[in-house]
Amino acid sequence: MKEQAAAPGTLGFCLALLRRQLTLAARRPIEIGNPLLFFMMVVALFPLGLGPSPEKLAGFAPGILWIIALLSNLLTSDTVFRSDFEDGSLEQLLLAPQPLFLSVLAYIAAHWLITGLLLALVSPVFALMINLPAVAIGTLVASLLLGTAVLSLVGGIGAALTVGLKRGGMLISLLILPFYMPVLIFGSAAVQNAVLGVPPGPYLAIIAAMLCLAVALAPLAIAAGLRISVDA
Amino acid sequence: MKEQAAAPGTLGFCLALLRRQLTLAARRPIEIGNPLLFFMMVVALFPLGLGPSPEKLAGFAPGILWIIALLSNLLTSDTVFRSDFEDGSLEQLLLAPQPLFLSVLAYIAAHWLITGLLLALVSPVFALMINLPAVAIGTLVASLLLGTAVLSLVGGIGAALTVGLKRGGMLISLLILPFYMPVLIFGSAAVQNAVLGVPPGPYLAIIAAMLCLAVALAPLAIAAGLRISVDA
Amino acid sequence: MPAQVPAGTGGEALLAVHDLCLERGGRELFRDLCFEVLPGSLLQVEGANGAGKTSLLRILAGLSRYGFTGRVERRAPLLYIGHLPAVKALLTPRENLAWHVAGEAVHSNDEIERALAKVGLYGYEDVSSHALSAGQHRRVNLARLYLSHSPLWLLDEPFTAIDKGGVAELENLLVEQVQRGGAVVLTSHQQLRVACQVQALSLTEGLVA
Amino acid sequence: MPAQVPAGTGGEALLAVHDLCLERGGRELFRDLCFEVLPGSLLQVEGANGAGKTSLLRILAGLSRYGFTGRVERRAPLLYIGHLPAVKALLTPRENLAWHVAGEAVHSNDEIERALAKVGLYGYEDVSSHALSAGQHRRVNLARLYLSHSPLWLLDEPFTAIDKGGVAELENLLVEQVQRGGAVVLTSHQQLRVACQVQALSLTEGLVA
Amino acid sequence: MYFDSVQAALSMDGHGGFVWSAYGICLLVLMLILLAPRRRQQKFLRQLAGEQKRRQRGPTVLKEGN
Amino acid sequence: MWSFFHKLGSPPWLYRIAGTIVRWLLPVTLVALCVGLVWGLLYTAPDFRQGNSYRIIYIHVPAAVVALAGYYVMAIAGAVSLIWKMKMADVAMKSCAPIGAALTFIALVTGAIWGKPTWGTWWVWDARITSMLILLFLYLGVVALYEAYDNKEAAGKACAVLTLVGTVNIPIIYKSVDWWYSLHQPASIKFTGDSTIDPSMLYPLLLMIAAFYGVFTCCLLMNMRAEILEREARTNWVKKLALEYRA
Ligand code: HEM
Ligand SMILES: Nc1ncnc2c1ncn2[C@@H]1O[C@H](COP(=O)(O)OP(=O)(O)OP(=O)(O)O)[C@@H](O)[C@H]1O
Ligand SMILES: Nc1ncnc2c1ncn2[C@@H]1O[C@H](COP(=O)(O)OP(=O)(O)OP(=O)(O)O)[C@@H](O)[C@H]1O
Ligand SMILES: [Mg+2]
Ligand SMILES: [Mg+2]
Repeated sequence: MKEQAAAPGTLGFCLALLRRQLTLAARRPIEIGNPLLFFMMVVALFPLGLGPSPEKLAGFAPGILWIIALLSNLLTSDTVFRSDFEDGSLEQLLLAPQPLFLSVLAYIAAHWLITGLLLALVSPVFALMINLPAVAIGTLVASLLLGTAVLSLVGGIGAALTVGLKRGGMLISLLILPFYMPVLIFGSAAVQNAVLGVPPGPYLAIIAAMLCLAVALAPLAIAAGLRISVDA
Repeated sequence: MKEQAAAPGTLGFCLALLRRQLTLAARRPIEIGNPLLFFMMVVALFPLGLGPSPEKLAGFAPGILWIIALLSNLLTSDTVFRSDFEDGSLEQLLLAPQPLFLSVLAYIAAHWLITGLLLALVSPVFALMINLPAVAIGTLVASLLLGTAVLSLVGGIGAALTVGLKRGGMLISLLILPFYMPVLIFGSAAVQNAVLGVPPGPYLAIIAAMLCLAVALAPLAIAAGLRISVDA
Repeated sequence: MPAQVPAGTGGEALLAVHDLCLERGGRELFRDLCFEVLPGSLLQVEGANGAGKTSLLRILAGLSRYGFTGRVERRAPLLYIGHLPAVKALLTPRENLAWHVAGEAVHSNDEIERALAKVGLYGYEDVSSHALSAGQHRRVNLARLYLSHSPLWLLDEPFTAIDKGGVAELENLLVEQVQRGGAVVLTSHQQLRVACQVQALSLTEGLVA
Repeated sequence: MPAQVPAGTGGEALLAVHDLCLERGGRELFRDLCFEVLPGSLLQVEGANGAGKTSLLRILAGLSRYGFTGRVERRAPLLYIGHLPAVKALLTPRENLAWHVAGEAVHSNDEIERALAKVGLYGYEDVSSHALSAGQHRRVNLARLYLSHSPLWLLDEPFTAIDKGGVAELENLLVEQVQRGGAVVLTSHQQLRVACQVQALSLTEGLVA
Repeated sequence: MYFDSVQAALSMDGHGGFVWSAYGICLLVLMLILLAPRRRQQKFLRQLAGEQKRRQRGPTVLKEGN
Repeated sequence: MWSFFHKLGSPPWLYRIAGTIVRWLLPVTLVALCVGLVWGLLYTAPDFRQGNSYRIIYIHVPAAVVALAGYYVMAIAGAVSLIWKMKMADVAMKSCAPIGAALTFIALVTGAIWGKPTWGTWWVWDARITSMLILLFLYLGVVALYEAYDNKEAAGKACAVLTLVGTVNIPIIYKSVDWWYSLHQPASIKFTGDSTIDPSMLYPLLLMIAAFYGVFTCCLLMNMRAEILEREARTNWVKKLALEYRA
């Protein structure tokens, strides 16, 4: 028997996974730009549907921005594990000696980096386009940064549970939208308050608390979901 | 050589395709219910995100309903040809002796029946949920019936062009959202006018004209797109 | 490597290929390929992994339409079976055949049952296809061969995932098709054991191994 | 049909199976299966399409965790290769191996290049994997065998889409693994031509054909 | 020249920031699109020339060199 | 006549002729651009209502005009490529998209910068502005689709289909956006200078429009040259060119 090479450490493995996922995304730079463009186009849909009057739009801006961020996350969540499931990588991941809890976290982190983080960083541009008052922009970015992380984690649960189904496409929205709602409510409330001049700190704190909870629990649910999906 | 059995007539073939697609959808009833649930949830998101004042909502109801219908169509368009591409059915379709123009139409018709038609039929419920005045409901249903057909046809073009790509998910929205915009404008304007008591006939007529144009031209583009995708 | 394959038994060619050249990924896969497929001939395309067998078959079928030079004349309806099974997991084998997208012919229920029984799927007609094993899944697709009236078959590795018994039956079927005046072009890494003449077209370029 | 397979060469069993029964789709696939896989043994699971080979291997690997009765003891790290290649089309072969999700070991760039060369992919290290042919695609996955230090290999139809030369090399590799005290459990519809003893486990229930 | 001094030209009665930044962004983008094809072409030619060089020197040298 | 078309389809000929055109057009364009810029920035009198901020017009309008025209060039090239299967039309079409997107971007950004001092806001949902934004999406769609395909020949075909669909749709989109705007509110914001534009402002503007057309043409031709080389990498004339490049 060859002397047994030790399996790579958990941290190293997770970093390799993260790098793999980011490389996959970067192979098609278009995939990274897409959520942003999607964001911009849906921003453009609202004036077209609701009328271009600036005051009206401004009133709705926090809600609209948050709803779009949510949709854009929803749309991409489905793909987190799908391609890995389809080409058999997911089975292999389940067989890996490293703890699934952490590998799953690497997948979610990659997803958040290429959707949530980018979205939060460019959101000020879109905010200006639909006349969100400039004072609220800081809060918007902060709430998106925290909130999209929660969304990615929760979306991962839905993705894990539906990945084994032949066409999971919209089922996922059904499963995870209810969990998205609290994030949406507090996120848009934070921005709304910032517009009105009320300090948005408490709302942001609530979202941060949700994030802590999600980081602790969602990977467990995701790991369980993946095991079930691969087995089905 | 066996005597050669004639290939089935074009009409028979298209009907078989239609039946196949509808059966596939019916095999997962959740898939049919999903766009509706999605619609309902997003309707529920708006009051959450925008604040529940009824008058405000009523003014925006036509636009909101149309935007959601559009998004729900956008989300499902991507899947029209994808599974057929992945399991090789699409290649076989291209090799069939029947004209591709018509077979493609069968696919789109099936997509419209299970998204657009159903959505239009249940939309009155959602309309009432966000306080759309009752007089406009007839117009809403009519505009959705016509409009979603255009959306399905146009969405099919995007789906055909991106089906061969490894991860087309969001690219399709970038490609087709600009083409969705006129439908959105006229659709929501028709409903808006019905709310204001202006007869919405002309707007509906414009959407119907777009539908005629789309029925005549979109299948050509879709067929060309499919041939390219299978070849790439 | 210009290749020249001698023709089959007789009659007008079902497929004629003139001066076909293909380059992919910077390597020339074949050059100046000229051959005809006559009724009653069985042509096996040989070559190592990556030699260009699949690429050639897709060009012959008309699925690849650019990237190559040369001319392919298709003079008869053809049936193509590729790497992908074209079997919908959500439909039963019966439905898969009845509503097949290749639109070759309308088959009666009886014909379909008989074809499925011949590929060893008797009793599985109405099971959802995703509950079939890998080989059974491919067999659903192969049942099309028992239903087909197309004179020309293009088969890309039809024996994949099929057990020994299945391979033997399939070989018999190929012989039948040849004997009734049809023609078969196939690729396979296995040696054919058939009771008729097999022409070979070998694509030598391949893995560098 | 209770099956009892005699054990391999020596040492403690890498895998022990007790009273395994499985029923799928209303058919009993196997019953009271008891066997051990000892170091130095090569076990070929045989059976027609649909006999339950894949189902068995997935149970052994631990991927299927319910629906069966009986007990499986895994006493050593294992490497499982299934029907799906687990090769990402967007990554190059090199990246696919370097960042493989199975997390077996960290491989140096040299090791990876050597493994790829051994499966005949010299020169293809940095080509995008979707530009590989069907067989080359599978070979990327098989390169993992050259890198693996796992004592137990579970291989589900490893020869699919591989050409004759490739099959011969793979067979040599299996013999090596057995000789250095590892064990291999594999399914295949082809007869193995190896220079070591092959145990057979045949699942007789299968197609009714 | 319309402006009296460089100072005036820079400030443009308070609108200088807008005007100059607009012109700056415009020039930057124009430069990018004018230079991009040239860079791309040269990179490609260099790569192709290198490839030919390697091929001429033969496969034995290829492993050590480049 | 036919021989001309024949030549147009020949990559080496097109490569060479494009090179020649660029060689004399590029300097002329750059000079015009510099003259126009300095003229517009420093040598014209300010608008009596908007003051100095109106100087942005000398880049804003040319960019917008050329970006629009670019779409038609792209559409025509796409049609030619699909109908006559001319590979070089494919190349032209593909090369238009990024330039068009860049010019549209310039028009939008300079417009937004202009809006701040003039209207007090960076952005309004005006009909023309909205159409311009949609044009940006159309361009980006083509760029994105092209990049997403690995097989560049297939990518060209796919983009040609998309462009043609866009061409049928553009009038519909523009009309509907116009109409949407007039439905929702009487235009409270008007572009200045309907007819009042002074010749002293008009001449530099015309010069800048010409210069932008020049930039577009040069970029297009240079992009096409690069694209031709990459597509013809395996042919002898390109290999010879690479040898010369080394020497
Ligand atoms: C985000 C902001 C803006 C965008 C996207 C934009 C876009 C456009 C477009 C597309 C054109 C049309 C060119 C044509 O049709 O030939 C145009 C022309 C023009 N724009 Fe803007 N614009 C913006 C802001 C402004 C502002 C703030 C002003 C002045 C106060 C302005 C003044 C003009 C003028 C004077 C023209 C030429 C008018 C004509 O050719 O009829 N624009 N702009
Ligand atoms: N998801 C499923 N649900 C129900 N039954 C299934 C499912 N998957 C497979 N089966 C049944 O289990 C049996 C064994 O399948 P399995 O895939 O293990 O066969 P196999 O021996 O690997 O065959 P092959 O040689 O074709 O790969 C088959 O008869 C099949 O019909
Ligand atoms: N999409 C692609 N882009 C570029 N090159 C490709 C592409 N697909 C295949 N190739 C290359 O073309 C060659 C031939 O591939 P092809 O699939 O025809 O081989 P094959 O003979 O069918 O092999 P196998 O026995 O493995 O199925 C391979 O070397 C492969 O690298
Ligand atoms: Mg092949
Ligand atoms: Mg199996």
